[in-house]
Amino acid sequence: MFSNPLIYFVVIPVIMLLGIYLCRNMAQIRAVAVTGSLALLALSVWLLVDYLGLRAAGADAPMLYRGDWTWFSALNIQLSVGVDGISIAMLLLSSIILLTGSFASWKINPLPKEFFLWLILLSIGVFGFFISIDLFTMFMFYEVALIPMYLLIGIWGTGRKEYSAMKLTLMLMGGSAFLMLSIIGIYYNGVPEGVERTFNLLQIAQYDAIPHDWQCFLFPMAFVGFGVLGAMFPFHTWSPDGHACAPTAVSMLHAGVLMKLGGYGCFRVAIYLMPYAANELAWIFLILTGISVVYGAFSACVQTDLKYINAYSSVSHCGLVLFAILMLNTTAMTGAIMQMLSHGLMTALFFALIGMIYGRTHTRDIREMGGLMKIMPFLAVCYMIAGFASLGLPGLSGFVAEMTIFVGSFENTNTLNRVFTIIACCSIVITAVYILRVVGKLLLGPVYDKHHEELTDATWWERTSTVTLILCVAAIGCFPNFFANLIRTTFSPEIFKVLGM
Amino acid sequence: MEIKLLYYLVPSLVMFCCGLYGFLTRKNMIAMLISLELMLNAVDINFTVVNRYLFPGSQEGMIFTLFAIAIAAAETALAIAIIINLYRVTKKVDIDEAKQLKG
Amino acid sequence: MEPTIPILILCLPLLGFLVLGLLGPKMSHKAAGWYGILSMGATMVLAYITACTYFFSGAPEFIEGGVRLQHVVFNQDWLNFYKELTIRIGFLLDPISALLLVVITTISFCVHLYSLGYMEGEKGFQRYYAFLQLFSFSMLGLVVATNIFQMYIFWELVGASSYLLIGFYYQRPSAVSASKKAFIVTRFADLGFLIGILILSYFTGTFNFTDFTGTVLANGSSVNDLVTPLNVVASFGGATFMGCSLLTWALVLIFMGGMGKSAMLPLHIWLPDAMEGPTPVSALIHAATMVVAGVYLVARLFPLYLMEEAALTFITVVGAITAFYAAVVACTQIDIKRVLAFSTISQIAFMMVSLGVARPEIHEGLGYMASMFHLFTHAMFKALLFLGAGALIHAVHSNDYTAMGGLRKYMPVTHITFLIGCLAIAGIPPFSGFFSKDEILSACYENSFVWGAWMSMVAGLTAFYMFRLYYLIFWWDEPDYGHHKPHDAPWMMSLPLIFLALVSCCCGFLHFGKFVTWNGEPYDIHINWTGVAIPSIIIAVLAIALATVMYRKKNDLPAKFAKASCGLWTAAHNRFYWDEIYLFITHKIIFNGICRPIAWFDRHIIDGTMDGLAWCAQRLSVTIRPLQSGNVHSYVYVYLFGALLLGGVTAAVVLL
Amino acid sequence: MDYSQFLVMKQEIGLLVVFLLVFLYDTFMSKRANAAISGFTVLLVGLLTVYGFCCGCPGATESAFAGMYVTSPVIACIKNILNVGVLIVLIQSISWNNSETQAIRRGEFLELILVTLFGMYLMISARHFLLFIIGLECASLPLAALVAFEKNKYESHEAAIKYMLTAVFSSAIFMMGLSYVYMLTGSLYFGEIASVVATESVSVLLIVALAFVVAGVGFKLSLVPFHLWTADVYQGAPTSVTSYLSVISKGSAAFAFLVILTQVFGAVYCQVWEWMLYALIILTITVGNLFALRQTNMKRFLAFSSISQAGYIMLGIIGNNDMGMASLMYYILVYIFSNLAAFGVIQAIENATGKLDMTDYRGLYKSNPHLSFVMMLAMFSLAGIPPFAGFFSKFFIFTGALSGTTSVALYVLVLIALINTIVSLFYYLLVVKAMFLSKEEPVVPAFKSACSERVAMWVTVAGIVFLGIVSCFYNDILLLCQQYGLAGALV
Repeated sequence: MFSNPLIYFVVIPVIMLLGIYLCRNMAQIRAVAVTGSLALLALSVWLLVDYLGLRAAGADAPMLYRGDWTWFSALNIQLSVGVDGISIAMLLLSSIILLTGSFASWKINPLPKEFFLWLILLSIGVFGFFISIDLFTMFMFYEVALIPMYLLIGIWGTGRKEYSAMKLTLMLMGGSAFLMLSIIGIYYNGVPEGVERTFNLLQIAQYDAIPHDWQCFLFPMAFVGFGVLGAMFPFHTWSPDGHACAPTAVSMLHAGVLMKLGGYGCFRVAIYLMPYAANELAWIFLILTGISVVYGAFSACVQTDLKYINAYSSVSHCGLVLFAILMLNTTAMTGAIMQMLSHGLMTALFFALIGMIYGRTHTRDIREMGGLMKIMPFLAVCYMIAGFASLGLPGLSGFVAEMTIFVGSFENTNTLNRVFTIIACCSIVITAVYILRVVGKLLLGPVYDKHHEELTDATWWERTSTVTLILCVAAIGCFPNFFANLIRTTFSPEIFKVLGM
Repeated sequence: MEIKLLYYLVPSLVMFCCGLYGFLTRKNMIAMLISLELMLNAVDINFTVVNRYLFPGSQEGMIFTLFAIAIAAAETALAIAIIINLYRVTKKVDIDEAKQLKG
Repeated sequence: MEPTIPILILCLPLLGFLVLGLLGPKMSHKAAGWYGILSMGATMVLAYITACTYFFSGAPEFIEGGVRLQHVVFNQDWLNFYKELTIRIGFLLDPISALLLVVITTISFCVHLYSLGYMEGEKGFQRYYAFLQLFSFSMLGLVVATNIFQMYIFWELVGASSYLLIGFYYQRPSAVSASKKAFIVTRFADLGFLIGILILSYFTGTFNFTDFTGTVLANGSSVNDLVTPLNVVASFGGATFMGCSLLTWALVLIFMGGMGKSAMLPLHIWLPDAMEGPTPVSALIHAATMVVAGVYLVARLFPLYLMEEAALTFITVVGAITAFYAAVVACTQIDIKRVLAFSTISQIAFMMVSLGVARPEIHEGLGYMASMFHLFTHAMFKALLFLGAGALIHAVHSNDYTAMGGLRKYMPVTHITFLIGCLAIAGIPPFSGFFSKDEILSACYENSFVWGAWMSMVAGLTAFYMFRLYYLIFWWDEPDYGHHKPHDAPWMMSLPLIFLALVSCCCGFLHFGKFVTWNGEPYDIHINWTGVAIPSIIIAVLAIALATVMYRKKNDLPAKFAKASCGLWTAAHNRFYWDEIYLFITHKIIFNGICRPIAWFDRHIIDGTMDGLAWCAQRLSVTIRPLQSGNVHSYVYVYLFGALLLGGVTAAVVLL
Repeated sequence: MDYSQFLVMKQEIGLLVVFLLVFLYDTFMSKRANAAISGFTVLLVGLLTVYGFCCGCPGATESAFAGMYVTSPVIACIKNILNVGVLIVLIQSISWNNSETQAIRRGEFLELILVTLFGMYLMISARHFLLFIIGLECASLPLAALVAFEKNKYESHEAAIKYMLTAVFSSAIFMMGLSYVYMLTGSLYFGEIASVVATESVSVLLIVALAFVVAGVGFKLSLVPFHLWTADVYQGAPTSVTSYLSVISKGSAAFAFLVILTQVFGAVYCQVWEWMLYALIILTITVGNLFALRQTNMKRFLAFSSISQAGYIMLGIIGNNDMGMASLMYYILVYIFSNLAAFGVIQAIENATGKLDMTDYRGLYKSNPHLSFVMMLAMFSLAGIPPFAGFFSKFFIFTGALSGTTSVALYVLVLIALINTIVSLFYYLLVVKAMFLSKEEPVVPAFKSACSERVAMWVTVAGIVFLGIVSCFYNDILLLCQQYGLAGALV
């Protein structure tokens, strides 16, 4: 079991948990957190390189590094792991954000030990989710990732944290209720007569045996289940409150990685396993996600709390992810995955910066700040770069992702899809409006509050955190083909066979 | 006149209902207990006559009745004990008094 | 051609941006400035080499049988979408890109040099140079784009660098809002551009310009199985939308992007405000280079536009209206940079009209050549005018002509060069503007008399407002300058002025038609003196004379004139209230009418539903609480009825 | 009569031996030694549990007394599960039972517990309604005495009388139903009733009788609307008794219910009782949850939570298959551990401070981090949050309910149950919120809980963590059920 490298994505965090449990002071906690996340990062980078090597050497299985270990033999539940390019991209994203999140929580107070314990538990869920290909295991890790949020927000958050934490948890659990039903449904209908039932994604996809009426019953549940986490309209309302109240690292991890679980799940479970229903019912969700995209952007235009702005912008961007997935073609899906990466990085950057600014000014209301460029130029420039990435400036990640999505979506000849593509395109303008509004109000202009003039610029750990993220954002933005190919080559053709592509 | 099964079943049902009625209307716990006895006895009659009339070959109903009587007796004893306990505390045997636990 | 030099052309400014951006704060002003100048100078030299090689080497890859070819120097895959649909970053060399390379690097170099004096001692000097380098990089990338998506990428980048430069004085609220406005308006236009690209690329399956325009390449074939404009039209298969063919829609939408960048009506509102940026920036971005990107875009896709008469007509109409509108507004502005800005809008509209009226069947597409010619000359003299204005502003520390007057005595160099610029733009021979504008007017007249007459009128207006400006600055009445008398700028500011003035004087004599035409075949320029040139000179002279009468000496004629114009003057002064209309639409309708209701809806309806569900559960919990009354009797009732109901209902359901 | 038949009842005999030893110890040992009776009993029950696992398990289905009594590996397994539960309850009760107020009736508590356990054994093993009734009464009458155990607390008596009256009423109804069943089928043997029922058409009287039987057993399980006694009794009874009531009594009743429904009414009437259960499950889960929303007394709160848990347990029955049965047993096992963990904390705090209100738990994390951690795990497990055992048991019970069905109605039922888990998560989180999120100064001061309580907590926490992740528990139970489960082997 331990010869499979993927297992270490769960093992390392578990060791980190133990390590932090034994820690006695802040320095040790930091050391453990940073070492552990560096190890995870190294592991994911190694995995990426090795994966590319294997692919280049001609490995053509849909997933590599496969490993199956029987767990509940009676139900044929297995601990199945395996990755393709998409999972690797997500693992890479998660480890980067965990690392930067650890840096961003350098001075977390109170109860630092508990904070990191929960944070790492959260990351176990995330990593486990991305390496699993067994529906049950996947779902279990998915829920493992959800619950620490409650305590992380409830204890270390700000504002109406108890309300927000509760709302977030309950709504996400509501989503997972639908999800659980659909997983059980898939389990019972996923294999042809006389074959042992399985939770294994690949096998179910291979059998492609779910009857059409069952697909139409289960697909909406799976999609809504994951869609809630992906902040799909109208199930997104946990996001603004939740993000606004969460502590920095949690916002980063949640918006950066956890919301990606939604998109990833929609793709991996809902569409991959139930392509027929995806084709039939895509239009419903297309409308919802299309609304999400524009609606989130418009909402963000009038918010005054930085985190609310960013939360609504996440609604818009994550809406775009789901939107693109529903287009059911390779280009748009590539775009969706890139958008997941891109949004993960830049929204983490945003939340990190907002946290840093809030830590200094003790307000997140843009009406009470101004001219921060003069006071904290480093943070301000980073914020601007994040803003540019968000509004889709070429050279940064947002652009390539959005363009891939738009081109891919437009490839779809359906009129409804086209119309919604154009509507979604409009978001680039609205995004520019709200980003520039914030930038103009917050960073530029005269200094609003004279007391702010004494504030200091970023410290070294904050710089490390932000610069890492910016480099990643720029790397995707400058060399998109590398990522696009990584993702695209992993769409095995049989996924889309049924969709007629 | 031949005495049919029904001539037993109907009175036993009536008896059961009387017990039920008593149980639902009386406030005095002892009276409620008596009503419960009525209900249990109605059940006993049922078992006995059904055994006698319909399945005379076996003794199941009869034996069941015997056990049921014993159980009823045990129940009564225990109930009386609890009622006495309650009476010690509240000096009443009124069931309406016993509704502090609610909500 | 070896790709080394082209790569360097793109990389030097990018490197400059990175170096100045990252290390700038550690550098001294001087070091940063000179680094920028040298970097740009080197780029300029390389660009000249490239352009000269293209035009004059006569290599078979550039010219064949007297026809200039499009040559792709390199084309690197950047992002593949599907099949052939790939964004590439490449370097396309053809007449217009070579021309623009020269223009951009020249002006950019001048501005770099000029800024050393103009921006002296400013806070953020290094940042300024970094942004200039970024802009130069983006603009160069834009003009050498081999495919429409590369163009879009750099299109966005120039937008961003323009945003950064306009907002250079970021502590000034007006600069911040101006930069925001510029970005958002152009972004809105880019939305159209993007959708246009989506439509076009979907049907044709390619982004490549060489595929769209189908200009025959070396050895007589096109890259992609002869995808010529005709094939493009064919690939659309006659698809229509709302009465127009989809190709028209695509082209008009793409042109919308051009309208945004080139500040055509109604998307022009950002350009006057953009004058909040430092003046050299205005000269570089908002006069010479970025704003002509729209013209360049249309010129790039010109063979495609030729396929759709409707799109060309649309361009002509928009251009004509804009030209007139901007000229009228320019007559009434106080801020000298705004006058120049409106003049720029008007002149770019000239180029647009010229493209719009160009037809290959009349005069071998004279309009196209004229447009490019005007682009070239205009870049030179408009940059000159802006830099001159910058020198003036530098001297009197104000943008308004009311603070100037009689400056000819104090600033002779500026005066002469400014005058040359004015003469050039007014279309007085032998200055360059005359030649290019004359070609445009000829093209208009050849298309239709209406366009010709209309544009002649605008040309007259141009002469009038430019000389109004000239007189108001250099003659009129001298205000009290205090004891700091204005004086000419230092050499690094004067040098570019003189250089550009010289170019403005001479470049009209260039045989432009030999270099740049729509199909690469040389075109022989011949001035139609009697038909077009003489009348237009007369119009210009008359307009100048009128300006002389009104503005040479201080008098109350202009005031009377304004009063007599029944509000026309006020309206023009307020730019015909376009800004107010936009303000109304954005704030009242979009912001208050859409965003706020949506935010409200989200907080109260969507969120309220979720909270409401929780509330309902709580209420329900309270409501059923009496069930647990504590009374044994009620428990037993519930029990009994529960059991009976369970039996009864099930029996009923099962048996019925 | 062949007295060797008694040897089939290995576990019952073991239990009786334990009971007698405790009884003798209680009667004949000196007063000083009497203090050790709790520990003695724990030791014996521990031995019994080990015995149950090692030797008590029959190799196959065995029956005695003309088929009135049946035992099989599955039955032995559920009895073992109950033994484990009782063991934990007893460990938890040691410090309470050793307190001064308990001095004169220490032994009685233990003896009554053991007797009720014996009754439950009979309920589970009975294949004849007479034996079943005896077991049922044996399991419920001593409980009334246990509920009334705290002699100087009024609530205890009120709870007892409520329990007593409703329980007797319920058994009257049950026996009434039974008498009709007897009238219609002529037998009280499960198997014979089943074979008669299978040949005849559906009759109204039998449906009503079935409803009465369901009501009678549903009372023990506290299914809505037969649940109203639950909260009052749980609140009034001593905490040890409450925890015993909530897990052991409920677990045994659930299994017995499964046996009756599937074995007696399995063939034809499964259509009938499945619809009855359908309604009862929805009602039970929803009403239990709605009531639990607003409770502040921890015991009352857990009472309603246990009502809704009973609804989930019923999902294992409605599927009417082996996997459902295995899931039900597994659910009971996990539920025993989770609920007892919660009760362990409640009891520890009650013993130390007498506080029982949820508001008293505010800031508990600051003063008693370990206690609040255990409580949190218990809440998460009850709410079904992975990686704790509750998640697995919920998942399997849903899987079991949907096993082998294509009925959308069942899917809808599971969906309703799933949506209800959100409500339940809400109130479980309320406890977590009080303990962890509250900024106020803790009401409960820091204290060191008794050694026995800590042992019990460790055991329950270990159960919560490992019962799910370690797959052998569920695997083995399912294997057992597939071998000796519903497919006829039970009768």
